[in-house]
Amino acid sequence: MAEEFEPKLIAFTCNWCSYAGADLAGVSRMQYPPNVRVIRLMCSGRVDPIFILEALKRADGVLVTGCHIGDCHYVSGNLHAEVRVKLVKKALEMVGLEPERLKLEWISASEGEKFARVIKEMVDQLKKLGKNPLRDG
Amino acid sequence: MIDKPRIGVYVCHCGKNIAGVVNVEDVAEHVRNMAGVIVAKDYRYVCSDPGQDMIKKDIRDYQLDRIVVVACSPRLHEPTFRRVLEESGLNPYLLEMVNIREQCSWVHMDEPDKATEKAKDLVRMAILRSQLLEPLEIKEVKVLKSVLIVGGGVSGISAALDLAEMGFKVYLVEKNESIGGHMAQLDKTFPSMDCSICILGPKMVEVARHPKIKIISHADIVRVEGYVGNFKVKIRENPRYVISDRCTGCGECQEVCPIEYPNEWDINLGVRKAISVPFPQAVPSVYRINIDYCLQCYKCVEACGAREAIDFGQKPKETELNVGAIIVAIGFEPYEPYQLKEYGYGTYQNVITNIEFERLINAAGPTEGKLIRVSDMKVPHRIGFIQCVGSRDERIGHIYCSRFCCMSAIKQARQIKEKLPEAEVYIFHTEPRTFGKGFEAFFRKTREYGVSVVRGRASKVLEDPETGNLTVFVEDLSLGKPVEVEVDLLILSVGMSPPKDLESLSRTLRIPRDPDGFLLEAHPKLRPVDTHTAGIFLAGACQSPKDITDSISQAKAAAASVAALLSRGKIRVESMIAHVNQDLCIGCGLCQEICPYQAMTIQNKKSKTIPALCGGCGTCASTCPEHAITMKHYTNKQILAEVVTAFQR
Amino acid sequence: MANTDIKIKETLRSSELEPNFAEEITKHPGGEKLYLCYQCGSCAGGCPVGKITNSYKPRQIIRMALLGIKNEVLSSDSIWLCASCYTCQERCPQEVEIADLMLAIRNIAAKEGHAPKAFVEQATSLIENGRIPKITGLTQRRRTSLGLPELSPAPADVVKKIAAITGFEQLMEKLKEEAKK
Amino acid sequence: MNYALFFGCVIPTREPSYEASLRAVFKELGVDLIDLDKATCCAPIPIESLDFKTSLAIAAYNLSLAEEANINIMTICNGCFQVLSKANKTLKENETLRTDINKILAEVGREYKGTVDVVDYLQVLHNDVTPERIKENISKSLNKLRVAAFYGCHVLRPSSVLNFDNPEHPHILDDLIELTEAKSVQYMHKTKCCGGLLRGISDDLASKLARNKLFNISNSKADCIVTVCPFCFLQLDVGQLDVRRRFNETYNLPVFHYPELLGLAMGIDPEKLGLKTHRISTESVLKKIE
Repeated sequence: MAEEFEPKLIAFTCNWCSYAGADLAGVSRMQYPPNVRVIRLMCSGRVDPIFILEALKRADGVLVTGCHIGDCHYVSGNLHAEVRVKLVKKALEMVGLEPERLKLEWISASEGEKFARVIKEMVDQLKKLGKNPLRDG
Repeated sequence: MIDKPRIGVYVCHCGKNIAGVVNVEDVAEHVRNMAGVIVAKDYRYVCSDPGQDMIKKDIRDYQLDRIVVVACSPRLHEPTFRRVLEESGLNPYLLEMVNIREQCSWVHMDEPDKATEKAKDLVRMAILRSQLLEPLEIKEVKVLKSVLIVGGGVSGISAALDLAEMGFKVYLVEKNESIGGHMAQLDKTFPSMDCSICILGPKMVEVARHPKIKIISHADIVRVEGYVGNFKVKIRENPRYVISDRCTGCGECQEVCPIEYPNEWDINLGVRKAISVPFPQAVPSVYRINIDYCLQCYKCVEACGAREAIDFGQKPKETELNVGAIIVAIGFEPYEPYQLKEYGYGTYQNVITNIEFERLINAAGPTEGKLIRVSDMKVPHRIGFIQCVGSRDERIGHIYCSRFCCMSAIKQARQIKEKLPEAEVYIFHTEPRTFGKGFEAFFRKTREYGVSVVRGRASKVLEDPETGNLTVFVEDLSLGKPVEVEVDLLILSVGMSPPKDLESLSRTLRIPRDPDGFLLEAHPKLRPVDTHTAGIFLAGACQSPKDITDSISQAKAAAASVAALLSRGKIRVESMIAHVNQDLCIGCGLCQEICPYQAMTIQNKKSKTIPALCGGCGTCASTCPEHAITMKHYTNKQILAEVVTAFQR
Repeated sequence: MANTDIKIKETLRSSELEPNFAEEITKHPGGEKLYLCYQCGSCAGGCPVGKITNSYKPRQIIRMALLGIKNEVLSSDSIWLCASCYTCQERCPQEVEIADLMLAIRNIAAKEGHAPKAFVEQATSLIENGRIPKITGLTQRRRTSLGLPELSPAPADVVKKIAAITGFEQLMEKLKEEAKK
Repeated sequence: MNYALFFGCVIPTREPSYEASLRAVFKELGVDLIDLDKATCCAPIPIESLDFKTSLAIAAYNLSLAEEANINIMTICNGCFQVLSKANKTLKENETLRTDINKILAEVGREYKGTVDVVDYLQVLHNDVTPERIKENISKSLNKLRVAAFYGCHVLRPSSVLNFDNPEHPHILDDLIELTEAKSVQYMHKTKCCGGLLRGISDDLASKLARNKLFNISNSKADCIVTVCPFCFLQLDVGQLDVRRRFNETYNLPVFHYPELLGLAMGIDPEKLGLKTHRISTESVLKKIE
């Protein structure tokens, strides 16, 4: 029998909220699937569409996380992230890729549980979607 | 510049925390032969002194110029290891940390093999990134030797006095008319049984008289800008309709004022005049007209006479303060137990809260210290306390222990026994928490008075509509029996809630809140008074429920932290800032438009960064249509190096 | 009911306890939050049944479940004395679903062959008639006298089929056998 | 305004006066009630006590009938209200259980989708028909009457599932009673259990609980009791005979289903409301309101 498909997930986190949320998930020993590689940025506003597109050449899904709206450490970076992710999603649809492969979530420093849940849910969803056809290797 | 980076990789066991799950030897082995890696070691505790010395020695012995520490969260130890690099003569930004504790060993405990594989990926990503790291310029700016303290309760007062004594200029901003906070409302404090206002009052006066402290009361924080050492804060003083500088606090206006309204400070049992101060010891001793109740009969204007302190035309006044640091000390709000329908607060007249009790038993309170119940003004002889009201209760989202209510009830029970020795007093508790210095002895003394301490959380309270008496239904856990206790007066020992305006203040200050809704400290153990925003500190119950002793301890700690920061005179500012490549910039101004710090200016049709203002978010870099902006330490190349390596095997 | 108290040994030894019992309960819908109980007694303090009998003490049943006193709890009549009024569940500060938790314990007890006759009879009637009470001549006469139509039988076949799939029918057979012993 | 009427099994078999009065009252108020022909018993707590899954599947079956008709379910029995509401919430929120239960339902040719809500008829009267409209239909003042409102457990608790009223200090039934101008009296332990579910398990305890309720209500000088649940009704009506036998206490407190009281205020003939079927004579009340 073939081995179960293990999706590859790249997550961009901001330093202040969502990376701290991931730390809290760790401190609280919340278990989630090891399919994710986290890339720490200072702000979700730093996420350039190029990063997402490059990530989608190598992974099955991309998760962008940041502070909740209104809570951004840099005031408004997450608002720009939101606009960009929406645009990239549209572009993905146009090239025929499932938009669900890209997800945006707001995770605060106190939401360790949410971080773990979001990773788990996304990995589950990627398992259903299967391998990203654009992915090399 | 050295052509090829020479990298040292250090994989930490963190005792068993990492090594218990991740095969650390395997991780080190995996990267040992990667291009640029000169040494790769695993070590029990890399953050320990010997661990740090090992890195320093390797930097010397192998001329390393990039260090990759594979250990815990950079949010914990990045400063530690940056210092190691600096002490070895390397630029601190040539460090890269990999977090395989919070992101591998602790979250994939049941999958050690996969955790190890993930750790290897993360380390390879970091090594690739580290090759592209560049030294950043370390810049220092002068810091302002002034401090803003938000909140004039006992925490704010303590911090203000300490800092003023050390010579710093202090602005103490208070939302209410007077400083003093909840402590000013209390009758006596535990475990010393001091008269609360008698020990706080002199401190309040000292604050008012101190040449280095400026009290700005009846005021709100509107906006906070800038950064550590150089904050700009906009304050709005709400109108009192009395000119502070002219009011002498004589009270002649109050005597002639015909209007009375319920005094919230006296739990609405007492009254105050439309022009008045909330309590006699109020600081500043400046009167206020409550315009909602004022008839505008102008009797007060007449009484004030030549002093001309009354000004009905007063408008909100905005001022800007420049301070080097901020201490947030806005305290708590007592939990309002309306939601716990089983106890009937708000429905049954003789069910009151512990805070209300403090005013009832206080000689300066609305009953002049005579303990009576509201329904019939009679002296109660059977009194009960229900504990954990609004604490340790998942239903209302308060999962925390409020830490003061057990001792408060034990103290109040004793006060009742001192006034009414014949009274029957019951405390219904989940489990008594008397952990502080002198608390257990105090509890023992209260038991000696004959207070009946019943282990069991009250399930229900019913009122007899005829008598106004209350029956408490509770299981006596020690007997395993349901018990019904009839009392004349019932006190709910309510816990602490985060203040309602904490949410908006946390946004203004950009400090996150914890899951309970209080402000989040930088580290629960190591940095309990710091926040993740440099230059902003916490004191008192706004960080988590605390009694007076703990609040003052934390206030003094916050004051010391502020002093340590500001007394240096200079401070390092953010080195991770945006840089505009002038050759590529087309001067479109998009970056200027989106920058939340006004850190971008257009000069000669080209954009430029103002380094002191740049916050370092990097949003401009990903917005620039010409890719002309480089976000230092988070460049496209550096980030893409990680993306490319993430799953490359 | 003759013997309603949960009889436990004078001294409890860990070797004689069944720590898996608590876990078994938490796997059952309604029992998930068992471990969160911090034994404050809010449940027992307001329990209307506990007030009139020594034989039902919800907090102590939870304590026994947590400690692993399995057989004594499951074979007791005490667990069937909960009137399912949900007062305890309303007031539990840890949101332990106590009334539902009692149902979970009863489900486990039933699988082990313990259940009161009255419930088994009601269940049997439900399987056979699609309703618990039976339609009698008196029922129909009273209905027609009030201008109501006669009551037609409920679709018992549906209930029977469901009961067969879930094993409920077999469970009732087993419980009836146990009762005979 | 229309609802799928879910009677359960106790009301049509043992308390037809409840059904008759409810139909009469709702007709006057202009609410269409659609009968669910293929409904079974809701599978209440005795069934849930023995096997959770069977109870859930039967409840889901009944919910699917209303889904097919595409209208919300209105219950008139506390037991049905609680069981169906709880099942609806569980199945809406728990995907695993929903899949499980739907596998069972497929065998009887049905599917649960989670598209309808369960409401109690008091909610319909209070929120949809509205007190104003009920008042317009009232022709006879019951202002001489002192009434003890008896909610029962399973409209109130668990409030996180039922979301009906303040679970410790409810008022909806009191409000509805006072529309008739009768006085709704306060009494001790108003929201406490009648003990109905202990019938057959321990008749002694069941009777003690009923007696406590009767004792507290009689202390409030009420002329009668108004219930919303058929089990509470049995406990207090027939149950008074049991209390007399066991404790030698006679209360003679007439018990009404709420639609019977409302029916009287709307001028409906007491015969038609079926008051004669009660075990405790309602004559004293009928005299008082003449």
